[in-house]
Amino acid sequence: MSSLITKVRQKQIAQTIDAGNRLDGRALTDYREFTLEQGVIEKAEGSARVRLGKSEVLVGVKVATGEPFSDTPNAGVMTVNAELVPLASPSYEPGPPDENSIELARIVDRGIRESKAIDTEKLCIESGKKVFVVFVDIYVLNYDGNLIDAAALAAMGALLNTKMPNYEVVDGEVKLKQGYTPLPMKSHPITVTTGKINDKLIVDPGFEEEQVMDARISMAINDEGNICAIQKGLAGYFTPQQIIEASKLAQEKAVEMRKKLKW
Amino acid sequence: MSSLITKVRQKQIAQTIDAGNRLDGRALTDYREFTLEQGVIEKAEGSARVRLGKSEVLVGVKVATGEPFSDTPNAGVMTVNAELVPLASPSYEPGPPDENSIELARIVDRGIRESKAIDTEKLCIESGKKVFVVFVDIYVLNYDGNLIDAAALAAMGALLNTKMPNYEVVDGEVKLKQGYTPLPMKSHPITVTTGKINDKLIVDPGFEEEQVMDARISMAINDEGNICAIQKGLAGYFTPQQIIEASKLAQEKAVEMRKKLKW
Amino acid sequence: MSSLITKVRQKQIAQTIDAGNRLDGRALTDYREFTLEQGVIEKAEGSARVRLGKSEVLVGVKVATGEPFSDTPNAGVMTVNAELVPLASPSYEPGPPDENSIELARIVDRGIRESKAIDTEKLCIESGKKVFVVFVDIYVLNYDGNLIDAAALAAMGALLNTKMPNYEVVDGEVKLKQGYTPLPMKSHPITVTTGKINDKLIVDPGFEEEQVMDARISMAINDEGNICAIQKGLAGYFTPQQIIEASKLAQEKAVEMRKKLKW
Amino acid sequence: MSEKHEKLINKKGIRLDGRKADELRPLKLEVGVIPSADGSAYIEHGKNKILVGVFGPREVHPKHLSRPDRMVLKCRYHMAPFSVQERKSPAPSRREIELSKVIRESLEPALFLELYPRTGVDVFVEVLQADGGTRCASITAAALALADSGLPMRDLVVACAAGKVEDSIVLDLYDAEDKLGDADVPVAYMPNLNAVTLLQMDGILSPEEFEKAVNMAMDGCKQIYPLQKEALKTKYLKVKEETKDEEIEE
Amino acid sequence: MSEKHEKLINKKGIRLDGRKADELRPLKLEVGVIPSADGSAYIEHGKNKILVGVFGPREVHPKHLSRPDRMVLKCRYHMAPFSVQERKSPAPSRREIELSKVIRESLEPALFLELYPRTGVDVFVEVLQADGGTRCASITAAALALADSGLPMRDLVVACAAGKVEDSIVLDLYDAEDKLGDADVPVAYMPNLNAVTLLQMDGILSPEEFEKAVNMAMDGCKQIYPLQKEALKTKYLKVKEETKDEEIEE
Amino acid sequence: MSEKHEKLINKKGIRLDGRKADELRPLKLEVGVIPSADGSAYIEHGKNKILVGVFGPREVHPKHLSRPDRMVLKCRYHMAPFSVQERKSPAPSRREIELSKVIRESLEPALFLELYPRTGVDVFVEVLQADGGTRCASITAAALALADSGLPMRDLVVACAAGKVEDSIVLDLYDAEDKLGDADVPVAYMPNLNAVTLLQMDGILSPEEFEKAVNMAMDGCKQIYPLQKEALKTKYLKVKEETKDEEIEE
Repeated sequence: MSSLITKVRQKQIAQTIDAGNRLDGRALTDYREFTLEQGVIEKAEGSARVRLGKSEVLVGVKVATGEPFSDTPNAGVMTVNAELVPLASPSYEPGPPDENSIELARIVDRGIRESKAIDTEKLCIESGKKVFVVFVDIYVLNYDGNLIDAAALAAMGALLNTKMPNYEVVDGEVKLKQGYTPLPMKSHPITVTTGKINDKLIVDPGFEEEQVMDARISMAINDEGNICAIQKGLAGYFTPQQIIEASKLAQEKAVEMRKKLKW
Repeated sequence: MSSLITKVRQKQIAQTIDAGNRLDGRALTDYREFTLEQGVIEKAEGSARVRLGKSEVLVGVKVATGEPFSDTPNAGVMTVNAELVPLASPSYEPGPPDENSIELARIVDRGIRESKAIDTEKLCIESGKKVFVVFVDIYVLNYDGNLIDAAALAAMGALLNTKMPNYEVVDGEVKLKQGYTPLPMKSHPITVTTGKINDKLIVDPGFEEEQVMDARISMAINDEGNICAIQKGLAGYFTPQQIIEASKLAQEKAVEMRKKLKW
Repeated sequence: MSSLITKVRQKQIAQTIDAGNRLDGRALTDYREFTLEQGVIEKAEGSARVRLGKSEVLVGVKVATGEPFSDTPNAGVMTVNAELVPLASPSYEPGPPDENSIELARIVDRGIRESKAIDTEKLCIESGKKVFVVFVDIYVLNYDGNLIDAAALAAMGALLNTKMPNYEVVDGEVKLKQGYTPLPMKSHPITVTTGKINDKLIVDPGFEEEQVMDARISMAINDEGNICAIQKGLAGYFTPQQIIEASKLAQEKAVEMRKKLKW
Repeated sequence: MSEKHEKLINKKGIRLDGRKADELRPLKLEVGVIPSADGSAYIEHGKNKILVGVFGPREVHPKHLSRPDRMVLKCRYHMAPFSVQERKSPAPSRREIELSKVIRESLEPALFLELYPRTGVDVFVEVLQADGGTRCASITAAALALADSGLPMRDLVVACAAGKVEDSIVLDLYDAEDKLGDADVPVAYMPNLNAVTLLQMDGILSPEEFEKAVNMAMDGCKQIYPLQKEALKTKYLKVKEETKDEEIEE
Repeated sequence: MSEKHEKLINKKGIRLDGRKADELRPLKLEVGVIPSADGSAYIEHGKNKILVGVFGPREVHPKHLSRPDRMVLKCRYHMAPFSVQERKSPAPSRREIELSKVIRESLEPALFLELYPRTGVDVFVEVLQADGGTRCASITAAALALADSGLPMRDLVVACAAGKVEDSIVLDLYDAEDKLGDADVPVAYMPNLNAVTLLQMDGILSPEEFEKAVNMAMDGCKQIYPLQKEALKTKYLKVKEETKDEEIEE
Repeated sequence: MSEKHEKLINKKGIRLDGRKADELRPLKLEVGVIPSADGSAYIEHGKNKILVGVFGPREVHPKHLSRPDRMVLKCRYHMAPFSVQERKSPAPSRREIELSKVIRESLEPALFLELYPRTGVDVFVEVLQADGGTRCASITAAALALADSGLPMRDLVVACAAGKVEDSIVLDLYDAEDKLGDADVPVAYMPNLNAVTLLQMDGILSPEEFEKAVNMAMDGCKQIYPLQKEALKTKYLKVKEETKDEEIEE
């Protein structure tokens, strides 16, 4: 993707960061403004849209019934899928998910799964036979950098907005009843991504910064400030010291965001 | 496909039509001769071959048992599939169905489905559990223009030729019995395609005419002369008046063909 | 694949064989040294590695439960799959199986199936409902010629090494019990491939010989010396006399190999 | 198009959602909504929510698909997995492939393809929520996105369906009417050129009913047409203001 | 190749379909049956009905598959979904991929590939109805289609199987014999060159039985060979007559 | 990462497989094991058995993926169908696609990509048997295979995981610990450059536990590093001897 901006612009970005500043005026550790709107797709069981800078991610949640995995017969199933919708960037192409969209989906999945955000045991209808299946579909509608954080946030926003149909089991058949219950949620992970450019760490990289970024590290932080998922990405490296530093930045930013989100 | 004939030939075709004639001697609203042979594939439950000009389409019907759709628990299932078999034209390629074969299958499907040609309720074996599934496979064996009409005709010919196995249900299991029953049919739609070349309407376009055609409109007409499916195709347009005209041509031609077919 | 060695080298190979010799010092009807190691993948139910010259083939066997085919309700199921793993040759590419790997799998499958090597009736758990399914996965780890014989040998080696879990059926459910039983085997086919170069027959062609080979014929020979599967390959031909000759070579070599293998 | 349940139209001729027979659903059109696209538009047509992005003219991939004498228009109509009642697999269905084709063919007559030889333009349609009539709403929005991209056009293309519900010809069917009604006739139209660029039909109509439905659909198109123009104007007013702001800042 | 049911051969050595052990099924061969193809043929071999079309020599797609020193022959053996008892998915099965390969390799020895460098020839085989022995019938027809396309050939390729049914070696197995019999040996052969270009075997045969079966299959090939030539001649007589007609008309 | 069964660590701090908390599983490393590859290595890390082959620098297919200013590194991490408890389909899973990406990104910092513009290097990782920690073992072996291919490298990359099992931070988790433990932190590291090139985490760790785990994983890497060097040396000693033998023969 390094060809999306000119070499001159790349140099300018790197030099500004070297000097401790960013082209959009942020400090190195500033997060951009973001908004979270929930319930934007009325027909889905849950949905949310996040705008982070000009990045825009929509997540829809559908709930269906299905079979549990054989090693967790009492737990509902969650699957996360991500699409880099081709209208979101001139560099995205239609087709089956590529490594970038698969990685995005798996990072978001990991943050939710490892933090035990969904109380999946409450999604069991009949042990070993029937459980609720929660489909989390990430739809990237505009690419302006740091899709990981935006997608993780939108996914949590959509899950917190999700209503499951009430039901009763009659003769082994699931019958839907009137009304809805919120999806049982236990935890509220927030994912924070830190990038490295010219050996400097920056929080929440924007589109242009991503074009010159050496490496990134994304950390999901739960309500207690513990780390529940990490992904280092891109073809660069971090020193061990930078990793500890990135971990501290993630903690701080998660606290700030949690306050704003009232989670 | 505009490269299949020369520019000179294209011009010649257009000019002839402009003058109210066609290169093969037909009037603008003449349909070509066609033949319908039924029962050509003995091992299939139903089959028919249509020759329309040099276009040749073979349709085979297979009947199996399967599950109904959840929203129509008492109805059998029909699926239509079309293959532009690569031996039928130098421009066809092997591989999964492309947009042209998918459109062809869906137009034929629509004509049969919307006219309620098959009495699908009679294909129900056990409500919500087991029904007959009718596979209609369209096989284009030579391309000489107007495959839509030829395929629609061959599909109806094959369905009218289809024999379902007799059966009884013993302890919830379907057991085949001796003998066959014809597939229950209620209606006999006939599809007629009209093309537009240089603002003139022509019926039943041939191969070369299709290379210069601006737009086409296909209409399925049922026994009562009502319209039961329409598809406009290609990158041109029709005026509202031309659409009404095409609808009248379709009615007329369907009556002529119905007479010939004794449907 | 003819471009894998130079024209000069091709000529040299052909001339040597014309003179009744082979570049690696073998006589035309000599088989290369081979080794068979069993149980190399402890976690698989069965496994074996064959080294034939520098060709290396690993076969792993997994046993699962599944449904029988409707026409053989009392028989277990065997499926053979082959992968020309891309690290085995610069000419192999990752991706779905191509015609070469499919042919390889089907030749090995045929030798095992037609010789009735596995007593599939003993793999039936509940007639028509549940049987053992034996997955034979051929993994080519280095390509140095005559993969067919090496793969067939490794597959038999792996099957002879396969342990099925003991089980009992309780209320229609399969419950695994302590211990293992060997897979029930009835026959020990050995496959021998003969190549044709400049009208001369050679046994067990090596990598370079395969680059100039006109045709090959592979024959599976069972314990009684009967033929139980044949595949002629490549774009050349054999005279009827050469086929009889190849059949005799296959008999002889199978006896030699059987002695060495103590099968 | 099967059995009836509840009455879809009451004795006064009012439909379940409160509309009269010839009344459109509420429409909201926005232009220039995707910063990364060369042109874009968003439509809410009833409960349909559809986003369209346009890229190009640009190089065609793979190259052998480019044409020496004209631009190649490609179109992908795609439904989000959460846009419908039962989650839809993201892989393109046969229905989506057919609709991509007819939507493309409904837009091509509006473009001067021969002006941009060897190039390609991509139209990406994403249905975020579906409630009947998505192909028409997609075309209405796609024409706006193409205009927004700056491509010269013969006319805007605008689309609307009419159909038959409980013996009445009605305009602009929503999901339940589409499923329980007797016929649906989606029409795409270029009002200034009086040209129909998409016409399909499901169901059964007499020739008279068909003619009535086509006319009603075209009337619907003519009502939407000024909303399209308005949406374009709003975008350009906005752009103008932003430019002005920038000038002031400088 | 498993358990026996009804007797397939009676005491007099007559098979269920009335044939003797060394008797072929009825054959019908036609050449030049697909107007759009460069060469084509149709075969009915017993109840097998198979159509073959040939295109080329033409450009190879994708280009990197072309060869600087010879023509590339491609072959697709494909079964129509309705050709067999249970509907077959149109996607190519592993069996079809293998048969495409061995059919191609059975035809290549008959062609002068080096005469047409950088080009490709496609052979498309469509099995419309299958009744045992489709690969052999496909080869017999494909050789005719190649000849019909005008490509020079060393010889026609003709194919036939023999096998073992209830302890007898018999010629040209049909579906039930193939399924219930003990062995099947399909052979493709160029009679003039005495060259075997396809040989496969399923089942168990002693070396003596195998030799007998191969010889019987080659005898079958030799019986079909004149029918191939006849079919070609008929086509060319027909072409000649048509040309004469045209001359008369002029 | 769910419920506990049997105790995985006993009172004396010894794990079920007999190891102490900070002890590695047995390792075996071999270089140059695939004659057809340009570079190769084999690793047994506990019960993991992994083979890596490297090809290149060579032409990139398809061409448009090549880069004018640097080499393109491609990596495929693939599990043999028989490598795990339940047979794995050979088609690449989403997990395998993700791991291919992170493994590639863990190796790239060690290479001088800009030295080989317009070329490609392929790293093929085949997991023959899996027992927890395959991504780390793959990286350790892949770095060896790259070195074996002769590509200049900034440093070897070596990988190892640490994690949390029953309240202890432990080194190099095997399958059962991975599944029943509380967290797993795989780390890839270039010891000479003090650079972490892969870092992932599953599970829940406090910041202090995380720091401890990363340090323990890097210590594990530092223990494996000399084994890598040893394996390379062994290969080159072997090559040297073979060359000597040849000289003697001559």
